[in-house]
Amino acid sequence: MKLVTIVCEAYAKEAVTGLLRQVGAQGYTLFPVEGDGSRGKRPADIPEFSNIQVEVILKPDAAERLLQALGRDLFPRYGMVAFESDVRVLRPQKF
Amino acid sequence: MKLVTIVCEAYAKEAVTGLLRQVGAQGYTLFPVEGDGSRGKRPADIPEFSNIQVEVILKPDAAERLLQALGRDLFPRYGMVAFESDVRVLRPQKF
Amino acid sequence: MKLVTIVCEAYAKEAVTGLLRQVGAQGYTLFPVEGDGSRGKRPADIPEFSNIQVEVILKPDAAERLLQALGRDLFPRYGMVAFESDVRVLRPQKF
Amino acid sequence: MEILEAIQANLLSPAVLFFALGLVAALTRSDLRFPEPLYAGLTIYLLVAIGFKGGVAIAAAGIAKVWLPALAAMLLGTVIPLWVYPVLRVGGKLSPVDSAAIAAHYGSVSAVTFIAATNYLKAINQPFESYATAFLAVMESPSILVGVVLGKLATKPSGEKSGASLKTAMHEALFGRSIFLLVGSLAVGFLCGETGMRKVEPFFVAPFQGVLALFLLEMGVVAGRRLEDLKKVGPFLLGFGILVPVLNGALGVYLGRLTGLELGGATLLGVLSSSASYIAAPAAIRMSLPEANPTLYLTSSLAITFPFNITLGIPIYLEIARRLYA
Amino acid sequence: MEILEAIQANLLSPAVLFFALGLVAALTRSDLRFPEPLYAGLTIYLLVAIGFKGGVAIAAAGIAKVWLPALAAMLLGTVIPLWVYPVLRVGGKLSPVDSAAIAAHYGSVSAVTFIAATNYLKAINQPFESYATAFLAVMESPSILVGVVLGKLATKPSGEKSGASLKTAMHEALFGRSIFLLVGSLAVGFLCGETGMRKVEPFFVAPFQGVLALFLLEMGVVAGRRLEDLKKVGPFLLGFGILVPVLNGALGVYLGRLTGLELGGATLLGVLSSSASYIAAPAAIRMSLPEANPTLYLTSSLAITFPFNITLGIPIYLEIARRLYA
Amino acid sequence: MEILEAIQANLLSPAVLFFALGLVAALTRSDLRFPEPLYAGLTIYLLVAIGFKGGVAIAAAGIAKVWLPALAAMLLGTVIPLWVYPVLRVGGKLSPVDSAAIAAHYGSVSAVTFIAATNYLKAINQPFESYATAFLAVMESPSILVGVVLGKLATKPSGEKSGASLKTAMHEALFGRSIFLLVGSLAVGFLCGETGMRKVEPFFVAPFQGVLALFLLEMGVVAGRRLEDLKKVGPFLLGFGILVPVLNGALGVYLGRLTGLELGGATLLGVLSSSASYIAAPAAIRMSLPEANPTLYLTSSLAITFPFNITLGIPIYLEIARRLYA
Ligand SMILES: Nc1ncnc2c1ncn2[C@@H]1O[C@H](COP(=O)(O)O)[C@@H](O)[C@H]1O
Ligand SMILES: Nc1ncnc2c1ncn2[C@@H]1O[C@H](COP(=O)(O)O)[C@@H](O)[C@H]1O
Ligand SMILES: Nc1ncnc2c1ncn2[C@@H]1O[C@H](COP(=O)(O)O)[C@@H](O)[C@H]1O
Ligand code: NA
Ligand code: NA
Ligand code: NA
Repeated sequence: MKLVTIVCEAYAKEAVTGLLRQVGAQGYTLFPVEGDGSRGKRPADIPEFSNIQVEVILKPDAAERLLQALGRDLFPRYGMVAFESDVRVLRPQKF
Repeated sequence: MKLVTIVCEAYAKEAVTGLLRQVGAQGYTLFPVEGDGSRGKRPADIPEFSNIQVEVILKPDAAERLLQALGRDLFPRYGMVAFESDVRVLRPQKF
Repeated sequence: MKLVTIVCEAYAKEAVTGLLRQVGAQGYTLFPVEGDGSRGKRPADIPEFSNIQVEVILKPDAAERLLQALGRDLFPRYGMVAFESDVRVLRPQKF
Repeated sequence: MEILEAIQANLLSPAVLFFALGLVAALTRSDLRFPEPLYAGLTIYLLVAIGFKGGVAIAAAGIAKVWLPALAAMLLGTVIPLWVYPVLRVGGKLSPVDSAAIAAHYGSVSAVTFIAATNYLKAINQPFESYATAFLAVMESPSILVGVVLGKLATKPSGEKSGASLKTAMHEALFGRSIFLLVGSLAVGFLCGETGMRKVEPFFVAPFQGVLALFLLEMGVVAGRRLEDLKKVGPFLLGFGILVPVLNGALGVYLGRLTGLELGGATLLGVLSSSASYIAAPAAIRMSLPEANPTLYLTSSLAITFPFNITLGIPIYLEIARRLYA
Repeated sequence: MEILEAIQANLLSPAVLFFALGLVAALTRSDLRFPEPLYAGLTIYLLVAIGFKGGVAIAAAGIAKVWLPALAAMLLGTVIPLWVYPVLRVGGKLSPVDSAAIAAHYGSVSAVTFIAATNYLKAINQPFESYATAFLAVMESPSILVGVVLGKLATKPSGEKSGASLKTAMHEALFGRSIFLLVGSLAVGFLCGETGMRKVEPFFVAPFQGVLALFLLEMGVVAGRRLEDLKKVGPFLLGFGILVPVLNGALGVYLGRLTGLELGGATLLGVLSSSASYIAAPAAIRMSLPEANPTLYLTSSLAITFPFNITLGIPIYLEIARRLYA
Repeated sequence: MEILEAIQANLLSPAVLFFALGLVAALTRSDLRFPEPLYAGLTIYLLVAIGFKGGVAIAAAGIAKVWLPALAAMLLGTVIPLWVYPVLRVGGKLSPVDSAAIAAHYGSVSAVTFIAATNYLKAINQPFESYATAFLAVMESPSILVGVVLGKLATKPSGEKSGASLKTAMHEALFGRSIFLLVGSLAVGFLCGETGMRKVEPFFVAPFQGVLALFLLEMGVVAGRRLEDLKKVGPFLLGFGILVPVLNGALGVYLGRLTGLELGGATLLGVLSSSASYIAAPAAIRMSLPEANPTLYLTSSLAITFPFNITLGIPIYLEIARRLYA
């Protein structure tokens, strides 16, 4: 199973979770983070400049679809970083 | 070394950290998260519906014991997701 | 690509982010966490006893340099845990 | 018709209107929501303020006046889950553990409903015993313990485990955040008395109604999000969540009169009986009876009984009291 | 010279001085910063309080008095982005989508600037129509919608997608957190009237100015961090961010007079026209026109126009009104 | 016996009782705890309010009256770590860097202790110079710098590195959150004067004592969790944490008298001398002397000296002042 982690500006939340649904994710986990990157500091004290981190467990093919859709549709528009790693989940049938 | 990540409802906190002690974890890290899953949205604005994410570094056998105990004792009772991944830690003797 | 995760006391923030810059990281993500470990509970309600988790994506060699510098300079001084894992990132050229 | 006017006065109060606004926010999918620390801060403020005021009032009135109705309140907290449980089992055909969990919620109390009731009484110039907070304080825990015992008896007694979770329930019911704050602040207020009150009045008393209004805005959002679950819980719990509170309310008013309370105090005891917990009980039940389905008890207490009580219930219990005292 | 005195009175108010202190904190790299929930809590408080007061004021004044200037406010919100857009395109040589985004911000309004202006008028004993909050409430959305349409027309119309993001913008502009809170609280205040006001006054009215001062401390930090970006946006936007507000301010004052407002109310309509949104508009624009560069619209509204308005702008618009009404 | 009455009056104040309630919460393992943003918000409020009031008071009294005792306060801040350091080294057999760290804490000040003392004086109608906040403001930093230098001299001077961390300490000591807020708000209050005060009084003055009480509830929880560590720090630090404050308190009162303060002001200078920092100093020391063991300095300042001072210390320093001024 794959864990895809997405760090993006808070305003991209709807766009990202919408995409998750589209590629077939059964759920996700999300929390506010603070960041620094090519677009400068995002200090997480006001919503206008804050980031979120989204974590989602997916089947490998769904993860692939997600990353591709992210790269195609959202990366050009939002400050964002995404990566995938291998995980072993309990109850894999859930995802 | 293994990193086990557990996302669960906040009320399961005592149960989860108790289990960690039992399987021999030397510490853990924990933070509030918001989630969506088979039991619906958990929006993290009131404690009655909020989630936490627990991260713990363990020796492989302890990780195995942890996952099994989770699956047996806590999964039937609480909204919960758990997964394991491989990590390389600094000062492995600490864990 | 490598993901290095550092959990440390909040006061080490400047020291850690300074080190990230030195080893060539292009950005990082950071959030407050609560913890338990050899130095006791860190309950995250007042800044004097709270932890942060720092996540950074790096090239393998930079990750190596970061871990070594952490082990040499910061581990003796601050309560801290650090580990590395393999990730596949979108747009690897960014890091 | 007095009762209609009373209801209207309640519906047009800032607190209830802000609650309605929160419902609208949830239903129109506005992104309005309070961050958790703000919710926690408001809860702490409300519990501490109401507890402190209650403690000062007890000190002024003297324990002699308070103990008998307080005992009645504890009795109510113990009896309500016992009569509610079979109704849920037989009438609602709910499982033993779900019935026990819901029973625990309805025997326990909602501090916010109580606070809204005191504000309402103040607004219409109906005097009441301000030491009534004592009843709120003693009435939260007993029902939780009764409910957990009921639930444990119902599920197979797995010895050790069961004892452990009864202990958890006990600790939660006595030292859980909300009960601890309420009882502790009551004790502080009792020890400080009027002298202490004068110092903190501009913080704990003057802005209180406004804070409540703001808090109910968020409660509206929270309850509103639960409205979808009404379908899941079915018509039985819908009826239950409105009728049982009215019966408990009448019972409370009656016992209040029996134990010598004035009209205002009896109304408040009625409000307490009728209200269902949605802070202390869910925490304790989730930890001690995790097999119980939270959708059932949260939806009925939060999305049915709570809105009913703060809009229609409170004026109804006052009317019941008025007829009883007429 | 009256205008200099007026400016001095404003500069020495706690609100403006705390704003300056926040700027200093950002510039000296102090680690001072408010946690997000505190920022959110203060924003909620300010919007609810101002909305509620406005609603009570409308109820007192009657809709008959309010509707005409409110219409004028909506007109301003629609017209401003239309005249500002070509200025940005031609004068600033900015891309269509960036121009549309900035135009949306300047047609919309800054609630905090409005609040600071009412405090200022109160401080110098200049009476004003307190139902002016209604103008604030109706003036936030139109410009956002106009801006999004301008931006969509400018970029290639990709059919379906474009419709979807117009819908997003619409929802954001009407149900986004800040507008929802403001309009909703206005409605609540309108329904409660004076009776309701008396209950929540110690929370929503008395501490209001102090809360604003504290909030502006954080706004100073936020604006201060943006100061570095002034280089990135270049001299055109710097001039734009000061001159356009003054023109819009004069326009607002003038329209206020035309629609029968008194001197105070006309000043406030001027302040609204001149102010640029930095809460509602960025949220809506970021979601509906993600191609637009946030550095441009955030820096100009937050680091140029906002500080200008709360220090010099407000007294200037008052002076304009004074001359017009002389 | 006057002193016993004075102590009793203090112990029965809401602030101290809520502190005790917090201790009880920690000891009974209640899950009561404030979320970090609430803690941060209360800290910001208290520092801004006390600074602002102090600034207004300085403006009213005139710098001429303030500078001499303020100089004495700075002197105290510099001298205390110097005499305390050898006591820790020789008497406590602590390492140089730990001794330096603890010395820094005891030379610096606790704003909350100071605030509790002003509330106490107000409660018993003991007048005091309200510009005393100026002493609080100037007394936080010097001792931190002295302590860091002591610590650096003690550890091997690794050139460059050492200079860097002295710079860190300097920046932390001058621009760290708490000092920045206090000094900045003092400056704002000074510039605003009475006119500004009138606007923000209902927020910064009236609810102040209540907010302090609520804050001390959380401080009780925090201190209570540290109580376990008392075993780790041993009997020497336990005695140190009570005796040294009393000596420093007497010293402060005496210097206050010397520099022309009245009884109330001298008491406050005594309170400041005696108090140990637990906000500004830990932050600066942790970053500049990370080799020092936080358990030692945090436990002694937070779990020993702080509770001692706000319960017994404050009335004792007042009694010392009374005898000196008799
Ligand atoms: N190398 C990195 N490691 C971890 N997080 C990063 C990294 N670069 C960027 N981020 C996160 O991604 C967000 C957007 O990145 P950017 O578009 O580069 O500003 C930043 O605010 C960070 O939170
Ligand atoms: N596929 C997933 N990826 C990441 N987190 C998930 C996923 N499914 C569920 N979760 C998290 O686990 C919690 C409980 O899941 P559930 O029991 O399915 O409601 C959710 O609230 C999420 O925070
Ligand atoms: N085994 C572990 N797994 C995950 N996090 C840990 C572990 N041990 C320690 N930590 C984190 O690292 C922090 C510092 O650890 P320590 O220095 O052992 O107190 C703790 O407060 C935890 O947040
Ligand atoms: Na009840
Ligand atoms: Na405008
Ligand atoms: Na001191």
